[in-house]
Amino acid sequence: MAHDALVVQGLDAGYGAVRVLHDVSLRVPEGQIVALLGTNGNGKSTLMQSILGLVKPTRGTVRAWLDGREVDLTGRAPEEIVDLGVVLVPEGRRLFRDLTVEENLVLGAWRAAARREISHNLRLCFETFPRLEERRRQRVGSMSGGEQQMVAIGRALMSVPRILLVDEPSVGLAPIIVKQVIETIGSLKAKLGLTVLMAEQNFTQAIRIADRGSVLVHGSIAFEGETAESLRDNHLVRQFYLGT
Amino acid sequence: MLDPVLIANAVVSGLLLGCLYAIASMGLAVSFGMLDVVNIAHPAMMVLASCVIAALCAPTGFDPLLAALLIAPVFGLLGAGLYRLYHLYFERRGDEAMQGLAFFFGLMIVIEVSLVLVYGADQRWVETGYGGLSLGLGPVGLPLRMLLPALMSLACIAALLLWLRRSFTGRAVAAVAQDRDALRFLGADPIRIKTVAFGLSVALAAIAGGCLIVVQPVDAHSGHVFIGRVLAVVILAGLGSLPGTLVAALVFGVIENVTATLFGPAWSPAVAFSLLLAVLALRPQGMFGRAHA
Amino acid sequence: MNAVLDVRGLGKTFGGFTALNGIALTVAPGERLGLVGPNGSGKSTFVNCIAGDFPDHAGVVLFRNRPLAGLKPHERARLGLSRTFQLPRPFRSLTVLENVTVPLRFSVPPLPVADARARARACLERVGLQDKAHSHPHSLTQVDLRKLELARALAPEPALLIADEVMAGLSHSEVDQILDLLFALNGDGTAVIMIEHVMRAITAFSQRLAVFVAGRKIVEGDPQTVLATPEVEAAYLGT
Amino acid sequence: MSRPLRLNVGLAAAGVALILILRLIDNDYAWYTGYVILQYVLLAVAWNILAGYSGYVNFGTAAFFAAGAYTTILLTKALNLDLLVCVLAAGLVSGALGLGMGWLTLRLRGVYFSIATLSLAVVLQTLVVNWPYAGGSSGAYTMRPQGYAVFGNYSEFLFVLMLVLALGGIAVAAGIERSRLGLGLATIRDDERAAAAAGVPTLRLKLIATAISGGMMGMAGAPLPYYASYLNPEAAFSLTHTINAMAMTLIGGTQGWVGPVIGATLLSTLQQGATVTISSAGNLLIVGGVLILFVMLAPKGILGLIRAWRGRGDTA
Amino acid sequence: AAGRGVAQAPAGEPIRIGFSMPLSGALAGNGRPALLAQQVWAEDINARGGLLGRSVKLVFYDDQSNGANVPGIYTKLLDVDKVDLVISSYGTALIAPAMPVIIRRGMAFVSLLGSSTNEMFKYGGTANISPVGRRMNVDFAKGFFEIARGLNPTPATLSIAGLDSDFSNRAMESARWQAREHGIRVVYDRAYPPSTVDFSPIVRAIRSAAPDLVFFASYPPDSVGLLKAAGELKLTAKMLGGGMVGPQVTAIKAQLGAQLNNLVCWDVYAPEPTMTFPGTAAFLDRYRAAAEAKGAETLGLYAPPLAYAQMQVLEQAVTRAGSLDQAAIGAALHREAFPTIIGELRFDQTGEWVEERNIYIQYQGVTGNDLAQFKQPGTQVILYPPQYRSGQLRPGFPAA
Ligand SMILES: Nc1ncnc2c1ncn2[C@@H]1O[C@H](COP(=O)(O)OP(=O)(O)OP(=O)(O)O)[C@@H](O)[C@H]1O
Ligand SMILES: Nc1ncnc2c1ncn2[C@@H]1O[C@H](COP(=O)(O)OP(=O)(O)OP(=O)(O)O)[C@@H](O)[C@H]1O
Ligand SMILES: [Mg+2]
Ligand SMILES: [Mg+2]
Repeated sequence: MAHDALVVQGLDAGYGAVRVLHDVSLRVPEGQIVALLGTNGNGKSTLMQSILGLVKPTRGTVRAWLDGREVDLTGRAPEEIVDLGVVLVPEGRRLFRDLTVEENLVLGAWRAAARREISHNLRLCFETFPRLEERRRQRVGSMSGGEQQMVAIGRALMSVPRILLVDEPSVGLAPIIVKQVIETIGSLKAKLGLTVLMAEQNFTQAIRIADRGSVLVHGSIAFEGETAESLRDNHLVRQFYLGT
Repeated sequence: MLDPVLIANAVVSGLLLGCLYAIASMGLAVSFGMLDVVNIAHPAMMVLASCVIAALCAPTGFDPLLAALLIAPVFGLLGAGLYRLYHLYFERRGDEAMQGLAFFFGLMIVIEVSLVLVYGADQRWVETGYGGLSLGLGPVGLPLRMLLPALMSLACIAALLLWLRRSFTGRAVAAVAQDRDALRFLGADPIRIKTVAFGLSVALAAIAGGCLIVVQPVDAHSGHVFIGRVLAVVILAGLGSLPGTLVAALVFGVIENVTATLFGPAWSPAVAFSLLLAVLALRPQGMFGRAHA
Repeated sequence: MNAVLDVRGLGKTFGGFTALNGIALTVAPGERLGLVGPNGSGKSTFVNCIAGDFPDHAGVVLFRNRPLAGLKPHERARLGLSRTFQLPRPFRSLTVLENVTVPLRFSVPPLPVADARARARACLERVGLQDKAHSHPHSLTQVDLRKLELARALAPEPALLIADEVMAGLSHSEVDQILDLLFALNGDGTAVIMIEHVMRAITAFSQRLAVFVAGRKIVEGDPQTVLATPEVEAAYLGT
Repeated sequence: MSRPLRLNVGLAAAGVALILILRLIDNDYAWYTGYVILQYVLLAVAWNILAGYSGYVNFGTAAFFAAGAYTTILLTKALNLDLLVCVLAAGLVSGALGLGMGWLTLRLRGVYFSIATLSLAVVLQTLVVNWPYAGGSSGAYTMRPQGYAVFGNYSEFLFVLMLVLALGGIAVAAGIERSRLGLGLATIRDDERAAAAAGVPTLRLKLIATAISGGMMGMAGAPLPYYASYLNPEAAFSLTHTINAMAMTLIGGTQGWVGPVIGATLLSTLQQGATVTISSAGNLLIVGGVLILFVMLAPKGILGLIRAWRGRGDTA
Repeated sequence: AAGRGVAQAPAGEPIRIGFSMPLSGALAGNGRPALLAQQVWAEDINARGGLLGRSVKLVFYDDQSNGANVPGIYTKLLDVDKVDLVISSYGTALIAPAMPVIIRRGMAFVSLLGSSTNEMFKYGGTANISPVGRRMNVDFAKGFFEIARGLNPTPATLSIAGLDSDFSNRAMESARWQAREHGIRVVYDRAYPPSTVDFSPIVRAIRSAAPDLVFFASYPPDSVGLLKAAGELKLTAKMLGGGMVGPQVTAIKAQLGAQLNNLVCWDVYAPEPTMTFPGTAAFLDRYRAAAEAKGAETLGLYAPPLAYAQMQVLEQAVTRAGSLDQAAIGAALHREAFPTIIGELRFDQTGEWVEERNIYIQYQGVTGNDLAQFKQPGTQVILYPPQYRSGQLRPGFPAA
């Protein structure tokens, strides 16, 4: 069995008086894709942000194994965590609307480790999303939703992530693009040996590439599926995602 | 009766004047145009720098342009501190739009009155070796008093542009105003970036102050003349476009001086600001601004 | 002809880029039309043109047989043309209830305050937001914001509602909720154009389906047939 | 009594009470100071109609104010009209100016609009400076009569006139807040595009707001030539008017008419007080300092402070 | 009664003299030195035994160079502070707004450097300390043209450029009037706005018009700008100068130094032997000592002597009236002559000087930026009016 790349243990987190996560524990084995499932408002994004240090957990730990070294991420600043190679594709894309596609992508390479390989990674991005190369000088704000999602993923790739967190990459995308995006994430895993934690509503698509999955209900992990099949058979998943 | 030599001279002196406007506007183009911090006290800071430089150089005979380069880092640090304050009290609370504006208005008043209290109401000036000298390009005259600050201005602007284009921090400055927190996803600290950029903009005010004191003597209120002009230049250019700011400043200077030559100086401000109104009416995003959907 | 919306030769370019090209589309009164297409195919641009955000588009838009050329967005809204925004845009300083009264207070003739409030309350009940009537939008969840967006759009009882991706990111049951709502609205006689990437909703809702690809309408017709077309599969669904 | 009626009766009563109190003091200084404070109340309330209600920050307050003052100068000079007529005319002129400026610049958002209004002030000032009949740069004198109608003292008349204008301005602002116009302006402030999509005629409402706001500022400026006897463009177009109107409103709070009234009363009283107690340039320092402290420590103005304090009282 | 020769400590409540002064804002550059001179006067008079046997106290507020503050300040002075006497602030824009208040109370009012402020009010109780006299639009530039007449050959053409402000406009008007009188053709005539930064277009246009005479009417910041541009663009003329306000002021003298040479400029006072009156030297010494400590306007040749004279006129009028009765003081203002440190002054019914006394001086032999030279005679040679004349015109500008 693969070594764990990311381990969340007993995490409590929230916003001010509102507690959103209760005692969440989660493991992401190295080189695998873990799908984080759960309907709206159950805390998926909060969990992602806690891992990245954007939300300060009140209890619990987040640890990562990066290049064979164990690092405690708990309490570190987001800048530091990103610099270690844990990168998030945020919900709602969060692009720089007035910058061009290329400017957005280059900014992705802020990490010290990524700055050396800008041109190489840019090529990789354009290979993955040829549309972006056509539009490299377009202002991102004027692009369609799907195009913007491509930029968001591309920008994360520019920072050469070791562990990639992806928050709902398929929202608002055409089915064909959803497929493409999901496949791209799958292929990135294969190509770069990425470890991926992905929150995704589109269960049918997500499960195609996921190695395992966890279901978050009301801020707690309600079910952990070690395999894709076990997820498909879970009653929670059936209830929420498959309408049965 | 249009004398071509007179017009040529008006254009050239307008360009030199435009360079002064450019360096005076450039800091604001960074703070206002890129960081969304409407630092209305920018011209007052410029005059503050002029006064400090005058106090340093008048007794020692040190060159004011060099002195400006020396005090620019100090101003930069002060600016950085000021931004921290601004961030703490306005930005973080999301009150920056109007409250922040009032804050800088207050700061402007405080700077001006402090100058009067410390330096008195007299004019401040600096004697430079090149004060009265002039280069001649055929029939066109280039007074060194205008030319050297203009060159200094262009050099600083070029350095600034290069920094914004080439360095990572520079690139992030362009991004930070649009989505501050998104930078954090990339591992950059937006507050640090804004602090650096705002500090830089205040350092530019110091450089502009050095240029100004070479061009003309100043008193505590000399900044007022520049408030309207620098804002006009930044808007004329389109927020956030630094090359545009340079062009707009040059256009502004040339229009002022050509109007002064052809119709009399009384009409220069009206013509220049009417141009701004016209540009805004026809192209609301400014000459070089990006249209927003 | 008594189409509620009749679009002919609609075109729009941004700089050199053609976002819409020769679109022709009609919607009959009370009809439910689905509109799909890959990202960037021009669907939102189409909505913006009809709503009056881009006065410089090419072609003709007739709304209840009346040409819309030259009319401002608010004038179009007052004629009975409602749209939602792809990203919800509530009035942040107003309460949820006040948000919904706005289109009623600004219809012609305007509803008096009391009537407007009563009607707005009824609308909120309809979308299930009655408990949040006096909250401010910042305390609403994404789903609730979508519902508010819908409530505000349907309050003036429009002849045509254009819903631009109101279900993006919603869960299965929430999609069902909104679908019920749209069906009920449609039952009252409002024609609906639904723009959506959630295929389940599109197939359940649309009587007719049009597909945009790269600014052109490539097919139009019965949903099952349209979705089975090879071009649509290739350009939109993927296989 | 309905709420608006109650407010208006309250305002009138407050006005009468103020006049009576000042009569008791019977001191020219009180009339003068009162006039200045009320002038700023009117300016701040007017400024807030655009800024607070619809989110458009006007940097051209001085232009509207000066337009009103110069209307009086011109009408007095050309037709020797009564000041009351001049005030009405000034309202119309500045209102029309507001309409024109709105038409030219209201398609601009945010700071673009602000800078455009600033430019308007520069252009207008240049016109006045180059208009010899209006006194040009030399300025113009206005002879003030000894008394007016029932007022034996012209200063008292000016005070009462400004009081009526200020109270009227407050009544108008309060009326707007409750009206459909107020609702529409709020939607514009929040999201202009969504407002239009909900049927709000955004441009028209903004034009109405600029016209009303500009007109009120013009009326605030109309009696100035009589107050000061001598007016030159520099004084009339002074940046002080712009800064004050804005600072006072922000100190008070922008959410309604009460904020500007409180802010203007407080800050201009402080300014007047500082001017005649501190005999040095330091008085301005205090004003600047107070402004900075207030916006830093009371971001929602005094109203916000009061609300926060009350809120705490409620929960406790 | 005051003891013979020996001053007695003044007794009783002090006499309070109220006024506003621009201590901040655009006019502070002259307001602050004027205040200093007035304070010197107050010390002097108190040392001499006071006014009417009472000591004198100055009550003043900063009007921030803003006319709108003035009516309030003067009503406060009169109604709340209950001052016994009032004098004016500095300049027309700050004097005029006080007039209605003054007139209503019937106060005697000695004002400082107004220009025809009383023309409209026609108030009887005022005197104005301003050498320009009643007909500034005519007389102001007379001296300049009288001097120019002595040039050989007589000048034929003139350029006029000036700031668009009340004082400068009147100065330019007078230059036009005088040019007509002297048969001199005006070849360039323009006003520039206060916000002007670059003066080279103006100077260049003048240069291309190549006039014999150049008449500037400017304020301190632009005086420097114009002269610097003239130097850089090598503007030459048979005579250059005019109604420039600025070179009178210490900071600008120091700044321009030798560039001032041969400039023929309007002035109010110059330390020439022909203009030494009783008390002048003593005042300048006392003032300079005080100003040195504050590091501002250390020469004190412009506003300070006038401000001191303003107080002297008030003092003498009160003494002559023998009481604080305002009508009596007001009447005394027009009756007799007032010996002051700037000479003998006489006021007509409107309060203006019976005889204008616009002085024109020429800077000669200025070297470097040392200020001491400006305290010496011979640097600012008086060329006009004839009764104060102290030297010969050196033709041509710039100095060879
Ligand atoms: N900034 C915030 N302040 C206060 N509460 C918040 C904030 N962000 C989220 N919440 C609340 O936290 C809870 C969890 O939100 P979160 O965004 O993590 O859910 P999610 O599972 O990602 O949902 P979705 O599928 O809608 O993205 C919700 O109830 C939400 O209202
Ligand atoms: N203001 C604009 N300037 C330039 N290009 C624009 C502008 N608005 C839209 N576009 C371009 O027009 C195309 C159509 O965009 P539109 O938003 O209509 O797509 P869409 O079909 O709604 O996509 P999605 O399903 O992702 O929302 C896109 O390629 C987009 O980049
Ligand atoms: Mg989420
Ligand atoms: Mg869209």
